[in-house]
Amino acid sequence: MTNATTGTGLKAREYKSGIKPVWCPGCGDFTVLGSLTKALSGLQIAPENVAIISGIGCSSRMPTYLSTYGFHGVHGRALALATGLKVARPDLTVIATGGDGDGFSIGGNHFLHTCRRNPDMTYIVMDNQVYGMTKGQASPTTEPNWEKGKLTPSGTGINPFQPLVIALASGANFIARCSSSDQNGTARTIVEAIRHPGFSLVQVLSPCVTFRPEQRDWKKLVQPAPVEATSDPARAARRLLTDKGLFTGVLFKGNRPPYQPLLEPGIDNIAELDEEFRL
Amino acid sequence: MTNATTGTGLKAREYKSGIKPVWCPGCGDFTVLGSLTKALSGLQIAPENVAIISGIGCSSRMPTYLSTYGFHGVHGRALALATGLKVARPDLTVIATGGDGDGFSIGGNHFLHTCRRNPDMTYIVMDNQVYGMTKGQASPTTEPNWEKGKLTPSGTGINPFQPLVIALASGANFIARCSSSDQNGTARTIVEAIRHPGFSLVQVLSPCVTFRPEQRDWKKLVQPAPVEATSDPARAARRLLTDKGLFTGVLFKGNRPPYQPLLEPGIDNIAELDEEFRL
Amino acid sequence: MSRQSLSIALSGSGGSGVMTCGSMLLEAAGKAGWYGIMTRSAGPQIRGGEAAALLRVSNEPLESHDDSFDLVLALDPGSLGRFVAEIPLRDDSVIICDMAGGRRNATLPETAAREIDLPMKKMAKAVKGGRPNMIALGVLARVIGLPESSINRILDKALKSKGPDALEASRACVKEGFIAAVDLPAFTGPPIVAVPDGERWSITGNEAAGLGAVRGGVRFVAAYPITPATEVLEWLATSLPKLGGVLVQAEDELASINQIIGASFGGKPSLTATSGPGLALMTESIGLSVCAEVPVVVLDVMRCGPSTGIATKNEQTDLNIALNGLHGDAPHLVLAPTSLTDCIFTTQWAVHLAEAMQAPAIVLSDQSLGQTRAIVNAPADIAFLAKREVPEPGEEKLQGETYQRYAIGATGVSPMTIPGQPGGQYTADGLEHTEAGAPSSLYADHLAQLDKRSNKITGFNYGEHWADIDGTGDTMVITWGSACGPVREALTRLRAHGADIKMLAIRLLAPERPEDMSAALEGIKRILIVEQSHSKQFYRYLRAAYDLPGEVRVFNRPGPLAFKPGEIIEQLADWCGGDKS
Amino acid sequence: MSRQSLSIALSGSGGSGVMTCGSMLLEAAGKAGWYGIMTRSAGPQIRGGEAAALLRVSNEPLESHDDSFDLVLALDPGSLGRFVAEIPLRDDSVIICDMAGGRRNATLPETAAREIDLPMKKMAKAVKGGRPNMIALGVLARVIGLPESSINRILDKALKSKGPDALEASRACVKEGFIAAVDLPAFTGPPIVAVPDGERWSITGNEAAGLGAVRGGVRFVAAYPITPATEVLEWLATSLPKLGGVLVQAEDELASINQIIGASFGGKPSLTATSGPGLALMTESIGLSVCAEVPVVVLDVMRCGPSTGIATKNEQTDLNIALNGLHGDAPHLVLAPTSLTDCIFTTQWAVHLAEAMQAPAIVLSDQSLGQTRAIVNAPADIAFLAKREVPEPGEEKLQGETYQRYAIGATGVSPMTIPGQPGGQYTADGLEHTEAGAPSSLYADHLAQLDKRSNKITGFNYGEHWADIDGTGDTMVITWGSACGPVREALTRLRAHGADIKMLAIRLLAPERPEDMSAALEGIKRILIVEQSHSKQFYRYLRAAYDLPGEVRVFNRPGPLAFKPGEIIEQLADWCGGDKS
Ligand SMILES: Cc1ncc(C[n+]2csc(CCOP(=O)(O)OP(=O)(O)O)c2C)c(N)n1
Ligand SMILES: Cc1ncc(C[n+]2csc(CCOP(=O)(O)OP(=O)(O)O)c2C)c(N)n1
Ligand code: SF4
Ligand code: SF4
Ligand SMILES: [Mg+2]
Ligand SMILES: [Mg+2]
Repeated sequence: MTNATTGTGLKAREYKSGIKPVWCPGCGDFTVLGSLTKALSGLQIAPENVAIISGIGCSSRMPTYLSTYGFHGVHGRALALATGLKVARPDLTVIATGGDGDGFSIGGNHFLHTCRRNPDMTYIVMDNQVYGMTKGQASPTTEPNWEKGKLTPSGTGINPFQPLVIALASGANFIARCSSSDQNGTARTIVEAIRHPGFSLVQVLSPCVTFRPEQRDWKKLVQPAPVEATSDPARAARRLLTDKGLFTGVLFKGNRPPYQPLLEPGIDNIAELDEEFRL
Repeated sequence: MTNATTGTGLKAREYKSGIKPVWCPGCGDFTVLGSLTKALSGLQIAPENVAIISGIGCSSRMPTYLSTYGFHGVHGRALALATGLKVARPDLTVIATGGDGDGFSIGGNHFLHTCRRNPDMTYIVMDNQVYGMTKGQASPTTEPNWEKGKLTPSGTGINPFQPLVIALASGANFIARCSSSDQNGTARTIVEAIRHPGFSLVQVLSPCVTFRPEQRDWKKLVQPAPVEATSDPARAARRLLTDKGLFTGVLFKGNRPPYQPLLEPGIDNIAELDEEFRL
Repeated sequence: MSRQSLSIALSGSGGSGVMTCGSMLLEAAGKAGWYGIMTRSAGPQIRGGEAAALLRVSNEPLESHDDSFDLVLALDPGSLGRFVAEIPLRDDSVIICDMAGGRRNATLPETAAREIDLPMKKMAKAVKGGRPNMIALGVLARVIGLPESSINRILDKALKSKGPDALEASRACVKEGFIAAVDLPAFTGPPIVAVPDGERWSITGNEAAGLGAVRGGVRFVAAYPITPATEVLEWLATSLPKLGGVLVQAEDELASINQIIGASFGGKPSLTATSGPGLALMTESIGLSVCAEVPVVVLDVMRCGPSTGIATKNEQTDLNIALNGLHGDAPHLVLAPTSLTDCIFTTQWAVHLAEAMQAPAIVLSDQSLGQTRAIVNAPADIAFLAKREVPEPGEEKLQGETYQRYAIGATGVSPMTIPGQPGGQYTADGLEHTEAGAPSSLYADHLAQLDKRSNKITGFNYGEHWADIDGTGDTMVITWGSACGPVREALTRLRAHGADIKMLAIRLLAPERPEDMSAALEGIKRILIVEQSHSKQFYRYLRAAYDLPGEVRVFNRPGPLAFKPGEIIEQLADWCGGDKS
Repeated sequence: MSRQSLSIALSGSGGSGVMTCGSMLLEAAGKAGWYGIMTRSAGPQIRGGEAAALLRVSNEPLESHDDSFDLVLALDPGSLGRFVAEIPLRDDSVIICDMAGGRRNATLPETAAREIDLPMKKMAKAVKGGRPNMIALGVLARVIGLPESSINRILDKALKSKGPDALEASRACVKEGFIAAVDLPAFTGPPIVAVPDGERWSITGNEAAGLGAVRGGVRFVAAYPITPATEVLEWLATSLPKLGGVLVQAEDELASINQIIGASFGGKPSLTATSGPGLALMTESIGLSVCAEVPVVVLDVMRCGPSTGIATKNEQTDLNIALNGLHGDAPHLVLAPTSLTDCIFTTQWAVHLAEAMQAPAIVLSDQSLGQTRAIVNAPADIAFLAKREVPEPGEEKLQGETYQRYAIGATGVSPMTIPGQPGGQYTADGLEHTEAGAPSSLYADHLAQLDKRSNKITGFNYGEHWADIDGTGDTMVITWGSACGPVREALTRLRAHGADIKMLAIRLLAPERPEDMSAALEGIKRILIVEQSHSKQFYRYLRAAYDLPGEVRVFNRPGPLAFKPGEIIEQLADWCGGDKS
């Protein structure tokens, strides 16, 4: 990995670990892996300065397949792990990856509060509207009338979770939607997301060919958003509340300053702390 | 409690348990307790058919002070407790009560998903923008520059959580804001909330006189919302995104059907289940 | 050569349909009158990796795989490699492999096992719409001596939805397989005695646990999916509505445990199912159910830990957290099924106990019990039903100022009102409280309620069910959960050779049963403890809870490698004079 | 009458300022050269309920309250009632009470204790801006023999911000108090020996734990507030930034534990502090830190359980969950401070151990240690520092295809790279893995990593610090945490009367130290185990871990009632020939 250790002239494939993914043949996550490595190579960040953080799920296997630092944590806590890392190590490029279940079901609270906190990191969610890893249950983004969910045989009957709207309402600073069917477009968006200060959410429609084979059609249904990204939350909200979830591209670019407590000592000798206790 | 067992002619005070609240003199929660008992008496629901469910916090002590059924659970889980109860016992009037920390910090994920699920219950949040019970830390609704928070001495520096916007974006069916300074108005709103089908959120600005004494001024700052409640999420969103958090009244009334799986047996003998296993 | 049971391993690459073939073979064996078990093993791939079906059939009920396999069939030469550790062979074992498309993966251990190349892919091509796994089905049926008729009955049932052509193709393949198998070495399996339809069941431990739950009275379930517990939930999701019950898929385990506590507070017997990581998230709220005295059942289908560990494999290492994972002094019930079918009884009993004592019960099943499919005798329905002590309307305790929800009383179990009951209003509380349920920080109230909560559980009459005890002698094997199967088979073999050994399979792990245990240990001089754990969790639990007499030996190892009867026999060899198997 | 230590209880209704009065009295005593402790007790009211300050001063360091109180001062007659259980009196005790505004709450126990009515409210009114609690300060100072000068130094310090009038008023009240006290019975306290400024500290156990953490190297803390751990966090929130560190207030405990794991993965020694309910929420992720081998320290300041229990009161009942609360086989460290000042050392040592072994360490402090304020000798700074084994850039292990993050090695501790180090990239994983960190479901890898994770902890050289052992003889008291204080005082008293008793205060609860323990138990014939738990958690732990010789007696009781030295002596009386106190 000699030249992987210098940030120069790195090809996309050099960001791959070489470990064979467990994904089903045809899974959208393969393409997302490609987009991510392309993006990193596009940015020419040395792999040792990147950390990919995830929870549990098919999509959450991502870190293992990259040659960067990685953390495959527990289910639903990727953003908390990533926040701790970023606050402690502002010098690193921190990217969280995962699925709709990991991020919006069990991980929903960290999603809310990470958007609020707005640390300078990127969150790539491979949304397949299902729990793939556990073999096909409905996820928060699943449509209410999907009757193949193994725990919801007559459909969930409940309002799908709208990740981008919630992200906006909570304070995320960059919001984009991509489709795994467009590997290069997704790569470009990831580059923008990483470059944009603060918390960037990239939702990638990434088909689960095993439990949601109909999602193969997404590539036909998605289309670039008709308008440019806005920085006005109210306008962005109106758009997101009306869009059918199939417009791709950057939808919101805010300008809130990222959360980053500065880490500079105010005293040079820790013994000074003893003073307050002395009688 | 003889006539408490029949739903007729019950006065507000008959909904009180008589246990002395632990609250500080002047705490806004006293008034909310009053509003709640007035509302119940207004609706003339027999106390045995009401269940007040809460988590942990000063505000979460509420159930103990009522003569209804109650559950004082663990921190952050009131809505999960309440959902289980309501789904299992649709015949009961279920009301969750709590604070901004209990509901929006540790309880944030249940808040999101209960709004989505939309069970027919009412959630009263006594928002004082602080953790009272643990003696004065910032909560999700605290303004970023409040420097008295004991764990955030230089302010949280992060975007306040907007409960009503998130509720709307997640699918809550009734959204209102009240001020504890208006006991009768709050009582009337609670009555409406209970009557409205689905999940009703009532945010009550309820001062913590001990750790946020400046909140005593809320009574001067709040004002009735200038417009009628809307049933159009997009319009409601625009309003909520712009309002300063001091407009009171019912702000949104949706018409999504509540979540309530029906509980009617399809078979009369449980032994029929054995059949699928027989060779 | 003839054996009293036959062990067959089937492997193939992803999509080759080995599981279908295995299941059909198992069902056919059942139809024919045999007992059997089948377990699945697969690589990390979600779909499309190598997979193996491990079968064993016999004319005696089975609870364990054998020490070695008689017959291995590989649909693809490359597919055997990853399973060698799980498929021990003997010199007289036979390997049938389709060598077409690759060299046979060389990593098989050195045995004289005979290898036969059978071109099943080629044979399947010859049949319109034919598939190699159906050829294999025919071959195996013939080799182990199953009548073609029994196979066809299964095909009819399985494929009727798929239409006549599919059925035809499969029947044809099976026939081809039968023909091809004629010149293969035949295994005379156990004698075939036909049994009337319906006398045998085909069921997994996870389905059994679900059945036990609803038989016990559970009508509300909230859960979040997790391997290997998901099948319990899938079964309940379709079965509960039939009974007027409901399963709610919750947003996480914190929600599921609290939803069932809420539903139970409302009077509905409630359960959730999960595995280690989910249980860990639930412990805070299980403590709430202890303190507020609201009954719930938490079924933990254990897998390899720590952390995410090996999600699809078996281990018995959630014993620590189940027994001691709650903060504070929090007495509760912990049970474990002692066999696959016992998942019905133990889960049903757990519901009964939880409701009777208004306390949480944790049931520790495991991946091996849960995901094994077995052909068993139709299990009896036991009378245990959820029965919660509820005050009669108008009972004295309801008169007077307030109802004493947490009245101490004689047994520690205080009648519990259900919302809707007039005059019975109270606030259930996780705060320490008075008998009336008012919060209290006084030592006297704390002590009184701690005594109440522990007395009601230690003083309860559990009868004989606390453990399965059989055999005699001064040597005892103590074990639990899925380890019971291989131990039972080992002891059966040893006893057949005259060894005198006692077995104790503990079903009720908490509370402890000091009197019952000392009675069981009466006269014991040597103890072998068997558990699937690296840190000896079960042994350490026994040390803390009981005085173990005489020489104590521990046979423990982590998952996923299952115990084999022969290994247990080795452990006991010097205690009962040489390997008797 | 003269005593070697004096115990004083001060009570008043909400807002009467008893705590201020108590703290000033304690500081003044410290300034004068005495040692002392002060604990607080209050009713359920968040603000405004009755409160009591319990003080004890001596010329010997103190770790426990005495068996009874010498002096009680009640600012309001009604305020004494709720604290009677905590304020045992003797016939020669004195009660000073302002009877104005109410009859003295009748619930005081029957003693001949002398009662004196002192109109402190009235006296305060006479002083412009005067307050009764400052009158009380003067009275008490005079009665226990503190020079007015020492009080005034404290007033100057405490009130300088409040301006000259406030100071004047307080000084005047104190003087009034001194005058009024002249005719009161005086207690000749221990001799007063002045000590140079700075030689004594005034500190709480929670502040001490915070100091130990930063001394150990902790620079990242994420936490969610909870009683009684919040003061640790408050101290760290202001202190960490001075050191270039940071405290993040997280949305919940799931976030705080994962944030510190993330920060530690990034190379920063990290800690969180919580109490039982929070610890319960963290166990799943503590398991991640075990499996991924990322060091973290979790400080649990224990309170009464189960569930929310009694949040403000002391108990030692999170031992079970700390030791056994993780799912799977998850070896980790569990430590407990053996005194208030030891909260510094034990927390600092925990950071060192966690970092050295790349494992989570749980430190069990408790409400009593954490919230007691004491005047102590300035504690030494110990050299223990976070030192994580990191591979040198260019070390072989970094060459070749991939860095072996989880290399087995000799000790089980494998050098851990920090993000940013070229060639050291790996994926930390909660899945079982190979030495290179690739996910694996193979038995061989699982076994190898389980061995690694347990060997690194059991094989470590902990030196003498695993326990505090003192005394000789064949009778031993084994205890831990806040129970150590009263035990030490009891043994000091008994030894003063010639009794020969050994004391073992265990600091390192996990891993177990079999050799060290058998050495300590050498020749022991009688063991008394003392713990604040209803279910005997500590005793059961000792049973599981060690063989306890001879006669074993357990003195256990739940919180919140603290142990008194006299009670320990009673337990030992028949073992050392009658009550020697
Ligand atoms: C605490 C916990 N609960 C449940 C699980 C089981 N589990 C693993 S992945 C997963 C859902 C994954 O869904 P998603 O995040 O959408 O990822 P996908 O597989 O669809 O890519 C669940 C429920 C777990 N590992 N841990
Ligand atoms: C799991 C857990 N974490 C933390 C706590 C401590 N705690 C109790 S109440 C509370 C916050 C209460 O704030 P809020 O909900 O706003 O109620 P308020 O007191 O302001 O009315 C916290 C952090 C707890 N009881 N349980
Ligand atoms: S199950 Fe679905 S999400 Fe998982 S790998 Fe297969 S296709 Fe992808
Ligand atoms: S602390 Fe604040 S919220 Fe709590 S009772 Fe007092 S005033 Fe009310
Ligand atoms: Mg998904
Ligand atoms: Mg609040």
